[in-house]
Formats: sequence, C-alpha cells, structure tokens
Amino acid sequence: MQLVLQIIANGLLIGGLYALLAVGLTLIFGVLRVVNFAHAEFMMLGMYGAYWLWALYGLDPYLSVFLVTPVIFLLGVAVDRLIVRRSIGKPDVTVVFATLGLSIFLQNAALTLWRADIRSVSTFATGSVFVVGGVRLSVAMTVSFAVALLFALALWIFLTRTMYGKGIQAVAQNRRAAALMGIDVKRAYMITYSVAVAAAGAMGVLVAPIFTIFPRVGQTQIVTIFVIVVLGGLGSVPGAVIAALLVGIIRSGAGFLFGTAWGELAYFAVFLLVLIVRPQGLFGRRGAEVYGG
Amino acid sequence: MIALHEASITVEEGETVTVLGANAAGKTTLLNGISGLVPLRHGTILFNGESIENLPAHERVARGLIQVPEGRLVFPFMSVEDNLRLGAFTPRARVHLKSSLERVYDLFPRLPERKAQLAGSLSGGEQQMLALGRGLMALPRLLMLDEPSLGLAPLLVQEVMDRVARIRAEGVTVLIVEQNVNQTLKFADRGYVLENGWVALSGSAAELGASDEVRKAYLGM
Amino acid sequence: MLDVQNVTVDFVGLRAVDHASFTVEQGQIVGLIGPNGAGKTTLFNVVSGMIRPTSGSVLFEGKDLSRLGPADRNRLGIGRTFQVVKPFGGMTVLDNVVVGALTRGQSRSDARETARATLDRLRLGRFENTVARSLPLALRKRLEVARALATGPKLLLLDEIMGGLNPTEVNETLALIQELNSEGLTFLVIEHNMSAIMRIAEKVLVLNQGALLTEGPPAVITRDPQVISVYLGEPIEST
Amino acid sequence: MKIVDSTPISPAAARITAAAVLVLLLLLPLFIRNIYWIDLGVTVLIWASLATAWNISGGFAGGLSLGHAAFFGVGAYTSTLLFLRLGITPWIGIFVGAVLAGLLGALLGVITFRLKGPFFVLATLAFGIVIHIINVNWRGLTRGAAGLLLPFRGGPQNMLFLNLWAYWYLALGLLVLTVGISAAIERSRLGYYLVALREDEDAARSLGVRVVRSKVVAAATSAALAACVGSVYAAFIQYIDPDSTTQFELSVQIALVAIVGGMGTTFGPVLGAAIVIPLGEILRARVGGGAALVVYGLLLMVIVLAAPNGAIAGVRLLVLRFRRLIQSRGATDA
Amino acid sequence: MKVGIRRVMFFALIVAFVITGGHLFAGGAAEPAPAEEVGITTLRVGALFPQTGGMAFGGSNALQGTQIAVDLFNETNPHGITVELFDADAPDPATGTTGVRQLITQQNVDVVMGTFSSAVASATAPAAERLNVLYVETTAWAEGITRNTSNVLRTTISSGSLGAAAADFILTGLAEELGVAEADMRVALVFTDDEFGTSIADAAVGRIDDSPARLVVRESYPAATTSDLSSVLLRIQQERPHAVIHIAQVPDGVLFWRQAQQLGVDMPAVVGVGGGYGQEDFARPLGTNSDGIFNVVPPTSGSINVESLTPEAQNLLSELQSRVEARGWTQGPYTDWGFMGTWVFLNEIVPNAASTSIEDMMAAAANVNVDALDSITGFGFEFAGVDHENSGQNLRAIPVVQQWQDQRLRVTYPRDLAVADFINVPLPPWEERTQPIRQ
Repeated sequence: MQLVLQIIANGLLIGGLYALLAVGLTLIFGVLRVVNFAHAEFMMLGMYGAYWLWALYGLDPYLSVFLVTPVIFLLGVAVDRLIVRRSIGKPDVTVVFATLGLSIFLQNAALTLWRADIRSVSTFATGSVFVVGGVRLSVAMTVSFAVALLFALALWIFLTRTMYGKGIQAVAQNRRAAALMGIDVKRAYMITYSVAVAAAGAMGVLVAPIFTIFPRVGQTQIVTIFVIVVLGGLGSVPGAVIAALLVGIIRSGAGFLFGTAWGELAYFAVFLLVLIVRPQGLFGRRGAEVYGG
Repeated sequence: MIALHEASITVEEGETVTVLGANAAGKTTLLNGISGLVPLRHGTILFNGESIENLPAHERVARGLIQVPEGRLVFPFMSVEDNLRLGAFTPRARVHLKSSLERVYDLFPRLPERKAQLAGSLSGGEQQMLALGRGLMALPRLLMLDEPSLGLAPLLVQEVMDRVARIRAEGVTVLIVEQNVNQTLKFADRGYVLENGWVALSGSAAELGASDEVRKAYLGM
Repeated sequence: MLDVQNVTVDFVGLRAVDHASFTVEQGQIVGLIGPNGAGKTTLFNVVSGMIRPTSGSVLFEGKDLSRLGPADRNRLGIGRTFQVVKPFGGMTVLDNVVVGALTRGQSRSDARETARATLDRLRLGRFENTVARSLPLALRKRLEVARALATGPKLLLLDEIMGGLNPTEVNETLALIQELNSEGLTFLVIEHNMSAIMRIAEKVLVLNQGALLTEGPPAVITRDPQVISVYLGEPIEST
Repeated sequence: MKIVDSTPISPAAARITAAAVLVLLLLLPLFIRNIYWIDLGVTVLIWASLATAWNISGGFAGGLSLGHAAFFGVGAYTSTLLFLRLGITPWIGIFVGAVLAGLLGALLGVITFRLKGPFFVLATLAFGIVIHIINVNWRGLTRGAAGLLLPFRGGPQNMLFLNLWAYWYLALGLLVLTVGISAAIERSRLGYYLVALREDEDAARSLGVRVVRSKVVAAATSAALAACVGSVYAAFIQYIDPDSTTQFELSVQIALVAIVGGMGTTFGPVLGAAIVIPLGEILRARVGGGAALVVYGLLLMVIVLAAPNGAIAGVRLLVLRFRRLIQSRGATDA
Repeated sequence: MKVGIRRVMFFALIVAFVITGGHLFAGGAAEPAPAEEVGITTLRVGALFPQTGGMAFGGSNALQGTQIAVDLFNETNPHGITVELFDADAPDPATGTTGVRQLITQQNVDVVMGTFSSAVASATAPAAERLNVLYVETTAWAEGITRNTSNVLRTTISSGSLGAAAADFILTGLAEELGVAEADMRVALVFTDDEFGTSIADAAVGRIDDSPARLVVRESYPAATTSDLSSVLLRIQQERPHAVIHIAQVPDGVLFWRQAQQLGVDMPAVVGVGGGYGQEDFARPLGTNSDGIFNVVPPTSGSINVESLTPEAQNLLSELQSRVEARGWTQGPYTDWGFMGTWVFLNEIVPNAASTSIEDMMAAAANVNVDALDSITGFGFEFAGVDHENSGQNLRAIPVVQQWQDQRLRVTYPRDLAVADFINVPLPPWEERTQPIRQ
C-alpha cells in the first residue's frame, strides 16, 4: 500500500511538472492553432538561465525565476513576431515545420554556445524531502508542482473570468469575428505565445535543481508533453492538467510494472490508440482534430 | 462620413445605405476593406473626417466602425451572454455594458431566455439575432451588415429585416449589403450598385427600385 | 428512386432528425425546406452517406445503402453539393471536375473531355485553368454543381446553391436545373428561396425540428398554416 | 478578388529535362575520381529516393509524416536480418522488406486516415517512436543499440560491391524507380484522388473517391519505397543501428528534404536532396556539427515561411520567365 | 520535332549505358596495391574520430592522444620509420564510412586508427576490412568490433570485459567486504539501452547467471529521454539487492542518485561502469554523497599510482602531459588511451611487421608483450591471436575498480593495484547522511 501511494505520489509530482509545459502548449494550440514544437526548448533556456545566474552570481533559482521568466517572455515576443505570427493560417507544412525548425535551431544554438557539458544547480531544497504518511516528497518537486497548479489555475481564471481572457478565447474560436469585436488579434497571439513560453521557461528554472541541464534536455520532455496535450484535448487547459497528472501516474506505474523501456512503449501505444479512437482527446471538443491549421 | 475611392461611397450620419451588386462584385471585400480585415491596395477611408485606412481592424472598431459579418461568426463555445459582452470589448463600449445589454435583450427577447446557452447550439436565426445584438453592444457609430438574411428561413428573414429596420429607427447609421434586394430597398435611404469593384450606379432607394437596369439585373424582373 | 425510411439521427443531447420518411421519384424535382436547424443538411448527409443515422434506412433504386460510404453511394448515382462550398482549392477548376469524371472509370483523357464539356455547360469554361481557391463564391458554388454533374449522377442533392445569389442569378440557376431535369436527372433541393422552389419543385417536403411536418405540391405547402407559422411567416404569392 | 491562373510546365519539357539529367548522372563516373564525391553522390541519390517516397504520402496526399524513418528502418533491418539469419540475398530481402513496410504503412494508413494536420503529424511521430523503441529493446531480433553488421560475403549477388560506382548505379536505379512510380502516381487516377483528398476530403468522398483505399494505397506505396531505400542504405553502409535508421531526427530530415525541394511535385524531393545533403555536408565540414544544425534549423524556418512551395517553385518561375522571354523575342522577330 | 527529340534522348541513354557499363566492368574492384617491400619505411596512418557533433569532445581527446604519439614517434624515430598522419571526421556511422573510404583510397593510408564511438567503429572497422586495411581501435569498447572482424587490433578494453569485471568484483571483493556469501548475493542491474549500456550489461548478466548469485532487477531505459527513474528505484527498494550495477550517462546518473535520496532508497553498494559514473560532472552534484560509489573502468594515468610505473613509463607520461599542456588541450582518459594505444602500435608492432598487410601486422602483434608497469595507463599489451574469438583484442586491457573518495576516483580493486582502501561499504543509509545532493 505504501508502495502504491509512493508510486502515485511520484507520478503526480512529475505530472505536475509536465502540466506547466502542457498548459502552455495546449493554450498556444487553442488560440494560435500552432503546435509549438519548440516549446520544451524554452524550458531548456530557462534551465540555462537558472544555471548561469547561479554559477556566475550565486543566485538561487527560486529567486532567479523572477529574472529569467520575464526574459523568456520577451524572447517569446520576438519569436512570435519573427516566426510564429508568420506561420498562422498558412498550410500545415508551414505551421508544423516552422516551430520544428525553431526547435532544431535553439537546441543547437545552445549546443554551440554552451557545449554538450552537463550542468547542474543546487538550492536549499535540493535533496530535502518531506515525509507525509510514510510517502516521501521532494521539496523541490513539490514547489514546482504547486507553482504549476497555481499557474494553471490562474490561467484558467484569467481565461474564463476576465474580459481580456474571454477576448483570447474569442480569438481561439473565430479570429475574424474577434477582430470585429475590437480585439487586437495579433496582440492576443503575442501575449498567448509569450505567456505560454514564459511558463515553460519558469518551469525550466524550477526544475533546474531537479534535473541536469544540457542542450537536448527539452527533447527528453517534448514528446511526453505532446502525449499529454492530445490526451487532454488540444486546446483544453483543464484537460491538459488532468492528462498531465494522469500521464505522470501511468508512466510511474507502468514503469514499475513493466520496466522503464516497455512502460514507455505502453504509453505511446495508449497515445496512438487515443488518437485513433478519440482524436479530440479525453476532454477536448469534438471536431478539434479536424481544425488542422 | 465614409469614403472609399475608386469605389467611392459615402454614408452620412443617420442614413441607411445599401450596396447592391452581383456576386463577386466586391461587396464583402468593400466591407472588409472598411473594417480593416483586408488591406486596401490604395485609396482612403475617411471616418468622421479622420483618415483611418492605415489603422488596424481593432482600432477602427474602437472608433465605432462595427461590422456584423456574413455567416454570423458567433463564438460557438461561449455562452450567449459572453458573446454579447465581448461585443462591448472596447473601452468606449464597456462603460455602457449594462445598459447596452438591457437594450439588446429588449430588442431580441429570445436572447435573454438563452443567455447561459452555448452560442453554437442556437439555431441559425437565433445566431443572426445574437450577431446583430453583439454588433449593437459595441455602440456602433456605423453598423455594417453583411448579408444578414443569408441562409435564413423566410420567417426569420422577415424577423431579421424587421430588427434591422428598428435598429435604424433608433438612429443608428447603417450600411447594409444584402441579396434580398426587394426588402432592403424598402427601408434604405440610398443605395449603390457595385460592378467589378466599381460603383456603376447610385441613387435613392426609390430611384434604384424603379430603375429598369436594376430591376433587370438584380430583381429578376 | 430514393426511399428514406424512418431515419433518426441523434447527436450528443440533440435529436437532429426524428423519424423522417419520404420518397423521391425518378425524374422529380423535390424541394426540402424548413427553419434553420430543422435537420435538412443532416438529412442530406444521411442520404449521401457522410453520417450514419441512429436508426432507419435509406434505399436508392430499391437498394439498401446503409453499409455504403459516400464514395460508393456516389458511384451508385447520388451526387451532392455542400452548403459551405468545398472546392479543391489548390487545383485548377478543370482538375476539380476531372476528379468527378475519373471516379466513373473514365480514362484521363476522356475525363478531361467530360470535364470540359461540363464546364462549358455551366459557363465556367473560361476559368478552366483558374486555381479554384481564387474563384468568387457564386462561381465556386457553380463549380460544385459541375463537379457533381461530372460524376454522372442520377440523383443530385443541391444544398442552398441559390443562397447569396441575386434574383437574376437565381433565374439562371433555375433554368439549368430544369434543363438537366428534362434530360432525366432527379433533384432533391434544399432552399430557403421559396419563390424559386415554387417555380421548379413538383413536391416540397417541410422539415421542422427534425421531423417531417408535411409534404405536398408547392402551391399547397405555401398556404399550409402550419408551414406558415413555423417557416414562412406569411403566405407566398406565386409569381 | 484576384483570379489566379496556373500555367503548367509542359510534361514533355519536364520529361526531356529529366532524361537529360539522367544521362548526365549515368555518365558521371567518367569524370569523377574522388571517392569523397562518389560517397556524397550516393548519399544524395539515397536521400532523393527517400524524400520521393515520403512525398507520395506526405506531398501528394498531404499527410505530413514524421515517422517515415520507421519504414526506412524496417527495410534496412529486414533485408539485413534475412541475409544474416537465413542467408537470403538482399536482392530478395529488399522486396520482403518492401512488402513488410508496405503492410505496416497500410496499417498506419488505416488507423490514421481520419486525422488531419497536427493530429496526423503527432500520430506518425508516435508511430515512429514506437517502432524505434521496439527496435532498441527487441534485442533478440535486432541486437538493439549494438546494431547489425553486414559481413562482406559473396559480392554482387548479395548486393555487396567493392566498387563504389556500383552503389552509384544501384542508388540511381532506385531513384529512377521511385521517381518513376511517383510520376506515375501523380499523373494517374490515384494522384488526382490524393490531391482531391488533401484539398477537401468530404468533397472528394461525395464525388466517389474512396478515402481509405486511396490513402492506404498511397501510404503503403510510400512505406514500401522507403523500405527499399533502407535496404540499399544497409547494403551501402553495411552497418545499421537504431540511431542511424529509426531515429526521430531521421524522420524530420526526410520531410525536410522533400519540403526544401518542393513537396507535392515529382522532382521537388530530388532537387531537395541535391540541395540539403551537400549543404549539410559543407556546413558540417566548415562550421562543425552543432553550428551546422543551427543553420539547418534556420533554413527550415525560412523555407517554410518564405517559400513553402520549395525550390522547385523557384525553378518553375525561372522556366516560365525564360519561356516568356523567348516568346516575346520570337514575337518581335516575327 | 517531338519524335526527333525523343529519339535523340533514347539514343543518348543507350550510349550512356554502354559507356558506363564498360567502365564498370573495366574498372573492377578498387584493390589497394599490396605492399611489396619487406619492412616498413614510411607509414601512412589515418585517424578517424568524431570531431563534430555530440561525441566531439571525447573524440577530439582521443585524436589528440594519437597525434602526440605520432609526433613523439617521428621525433625519436629509433627504427627509421616515418609516420604520416591523416585525419577524418566520424560523427556518425555513415560519415565515418565515407571517411574510411576516403582515407584509404584517396590518402592511401596503410592503417586506420579510431574511433571513440562504438557505433561508428562498428561500421568503419568492417569498411576498412573490405578494403583490406588494418584497423587499430584505441578507444571504442563494443564487443562486436573485434568479434566480427579480422582486421582489428584493439589496444583498449572491450565492453564484455568491463561488464564481466563489474560482476566479478561484486561477487568476490565486494561480497567479501559486505560479509555476504556469493550464493546469497542479490544483484540489481540498471543500464541505458544504447550500445554502451547493453553490451556491458550482457556481459555482466552472463557472469552473474554463471554464478550462484541472483539477479533480482534488470532494467534498461533510454539515456537520452529519461526524466524519471523513480519506478526503477522503487523496484530496487522492493528487491533490496546487495549491490546495484548502474551503467549510465551523466544526466541519468545524477537523476538516479537525486531520486534515490528523495525516495530514501538505500543501496549497500552501487557499481557504475565507465560512462557517467567516471566523470566529475557526475560526482560534483552529489557532493559527499558520492563517497563510496564504485566505478569500473580501464585504468588511466589519472587513477593509478604513477609512482609504481617504470621510469620509462613515467617519462612518457610527463612527455604526454607537457605536450597536451603546450598545445592548450585538456588531458582526459581518452587522451591516455589514444596515446598509449598508438604508441604501442608504432613502437611494438610496426617495426616488427614485414609489410602493412593485415596478416603481417597481426603476426607482429602476436609477439607484443608490454607489461602493465611499462604503460602510462596501468594496463599492459598482449594481443589475442587469430584463432581467438576476440582476435586482435588486447588481453591485458583489464579494468580496475575505482571508488569515489573526496570527489576523486581512486583505484581500490584489485587489491594489488589499489591506491586506496574501500570506504563506505556498505553505503550509509540516507537517514544518516546530512548532505543533500548538491554541489
């Protein structure tokens, strides 16, 4: 029983980390109809931000997150203006490969600038553990978990309770009509994209003390995040959160039962199955899968 | 009040003006050009004396230049009331949100009954009412209607036209594009006939309705 | 020719078509009218095989279609257009129509001939090499008809092809329908333009909230108080 | 409203150009002595075939696959394993691999034919990863990451040559085959159907186009050809492992080559290989691996944003301009 | 007109076929000219290492070792032999194969040396074999490289011996230190699913299966994409093995330990094999928690007691060190292995070979006898003969067991090579540790 609880706790914690990435990715898709293949690269940049501030100035990641996140936000603004905005409404090939190109670019720019060396960061939280009812929870992961859920909640409230949030939803549902409501559609795109990638960057900072940092670290996450957002229904924020937690638990459970490698296979198989049987995802709206571009 | 050179059109305050023309004559393009959804190749648009052709769409909306687009384009996964609220997105309209909402609910009594329902689940006629109401929420100085009766059952066509006439009666300036030429000419003040992007003919509604050319080309008589 | 029997379509939380039954005879032009959301297009989708009915069946020339998809139904002779036009945007107008002709087993050169002839007939000949996406809406609607005609249908389902046309354009379209009908083509036509329907339809089906409200000759239908109250609003005078 | 006309380049002109290029490629061995260039040439030919294979489902049918490395891998592994375990020559193995991959492609086609846009992309991506995971972990069959070595036994009867030019001709033959099939499909009934399905599936169905059949045939053909390329690759390099056959990055590059050249056209992918592969090689040699990929990523972004129709569109434009120039000359002469 | 063009094209195609067909048959196989002279006066050496891409760092180190060995050999030149070095990049198998062909047919090299990467070597060594050229492997460990080929001399260790050594150490030295009988030993094996991990794991499994001990966990995972090893650790926690063999890269190595601490998974002993466990990047984040973690590797100058080497070997080492420094390079384990392998090949094999043919070289290699104390790496050289299943393998390249002590790797086993005693056997449980895993 203890073991089962521990497996679930592990899954939930890691799922919370995924959630912060997945919420942003799903939001970008929902509003811009762009699958942001470069999403996890912003997490990688966030991790490097945390590393350099820590290595050069001894800044704790829990402080540097307030510096790095705005920088990544600005980077998001630039990327939106230069790349993403130009691909919106274009053929699938543009929409898919523009951000895929960005991902290759950022990954290798990091490789060229900072080499493949593996780096790591520590904070007071590294290695500290709470024990709740015999279940051990890493402090660092619990912090990131809490931030992820708070972010998702804040985003959800923003989208459904504020006028501007509803404006962004309006853009997601019909660009032309939204423009006719006086909504600055380009600005909505920019804000959506930048907020989402800034969240990925923040997540990078927060997990820097948990994972090691190297240029391809984003790649270790991105496919899992895709699985999550499709499972949750592309475009659905609550769906992404629930699916992230679910995937976390499935992975940790399947990994324990079948071994990591075959557990991995199992969950990709589930992913394919969901795509085939219920492409709108578990919580998505029917028809979303045929929106395409 | 408004001018689009090459296809030059003027709408004075308080007027109802209709644009007629065969398909592909450029009527929708004209409205979208005024709204800023499509860029103008050249020409100027003056709105209340201000040149606005270089402004983005949302800033034209902020100045009260409102379009109710062809095909209604309501936000399907949002409630009726949220759709209406979004109509008053601009700061100018937002301060009057409450009174506007009352006015719209008053004008379209079927909408308050369904205010919590998702707009996508409304029938076509109800959606058109919603789209009109949403347009009114923006407190238009000029309301542009693109084919408000398109795809509607005859019963609803009458209802929509009736509402448009009422909106007009409330003093809203209206520019309307409509294939239902007969009905439109009944309440319009003036009209333009567009051919291949050029204004081929213009005059009062009565003149146009009586013109042989118009009758032959557009009224099927 | 077409026999729709007791068709019901349920969407999530919504009955779109409710036990609808009707027939279309060989050589007829039948109108299908009803308020927006009455289920007309859904019924078209059932007949053309785009969606499967929850219950009920569709027979075409006595053959049960329930196991056939849209492609096979088209090959049996059911052609259709779409309310929201669906051209093959990146293809030329000619190639759009060639696709229709090819599925009839014609060779590529024969298919091109058929396509050209069809385009000429619909006065689209001069747009042969035009990229379909760049055609104006009315011509795209006509292209849909051309494409469907190229498949050599016996029954053609037209979904609001006159919406957005001005009266003169409507007249042209009606003339074409009558001409094709005189050559033996059967039509089932969804249209809001009642005066147009009245001029060509032999029979009109009225659909309301998914169920067949009534059917009959146009002259009768337009005076039916039920039809007037749910759909027309006032009687239509024949012109 | 701007009405756009499309003036096609005459098929005869395209055919003559293709034949001229083919003659040139056949005669190339007479002029080149440096092994490096031959190796590069064979690599370009292999990539051209691979991108052409991808293009049949990715370009014509519009299903942007990010899982084609799976089929390439199936081809490479099938012919190699048949040779290693059962002593069956790759000349036969290549067909077995093609059939297997074709079946797999058909299966993928059947399960994904309904998906559009990013959903299709993600499904193929997941499929590719599943095959890769199996490849890495089914070590009893594939030897996992250790890879398989094709021992040099027998020579030509086993598709193993000492003379590199033999691979040149092998790869050239393969390219002629893939391009031939691709061209045949483009001009065939199926080609029309695929493009129609790509443009609007409902409309195509309503015109009698059988969706599943068309898409599955395209997917299977594409997969089978990719597998053939895999077998030839294995014979050429004589060592295969999961990283060089079924990795995700490989799938991306296959699509990239086709896109750069011009997807949805017969010769676009070939042109793409002739551009991308040497460019990658030059970049790698001049500026190093990481920086080369930086440029690669940039190139990908710029191409899809600025010229989503690929290099072949530029060539088309040049040809049309040139022809117009000649025509106007002729007009003034007359 | 049209017909005319078609006919011309057809004719041209036929001509092209005829010409090229003739060319193909006339050309035949590109056999390199056999060496006629008896004894070697000049030797053209091709060096094939990854110099770009993800493996560039280690590959360059190995290449630098080779370069220094060649320079030193040419300067001293006791045998009147001149060595010319040509290098080629090998970031992946396909490019590596091109490199081999180019080196052999364009630069006419007599021998190819490489390769750092096992995956690349698996393709390039057979490519050289096809062209009848000797391949000297100084730095790649995959078992198959010597097993599947007849032209390879490997101066360094093989993965099989690494895995076997790890298992042997656990079953003997470690079991004894833990006070557990061999038959009672429970071993867990966790490895990355790449060539490196699987080949070592296979050898370890073979050895454990032959012993009375039990393998209780056997888990692999993809090194590149793993972000969570908690399920593996929970399995370990459940099975309570006495020793864990973990074959890892750096990121997953660190992750494994961070999560072990977080989950409170106590392991009496953990034995890494090469890779991540041997690098500072691994130990740094672990801090004092790395004290007591074992690692099995071929020894290097950095890990052995240099004092015990012969004076000649010590001189050689300082020569290497000063040259590395002079050129602004950094010395790593691969520099040592690249250097020493090349050095032994040039000094002990080349002068004694009748020609550069594989047979003559192999024959000369059969007589090599270099003692461990004569080598800067701490292992000697003696090559398996042609009848051996691992023909050409350096049989004296035997790994040692190191242990992290105060952030330094020290050889602790076998005892006769040890520079330090065991510490922390068994590892203290997490409750007794004070330092979290950090820097």
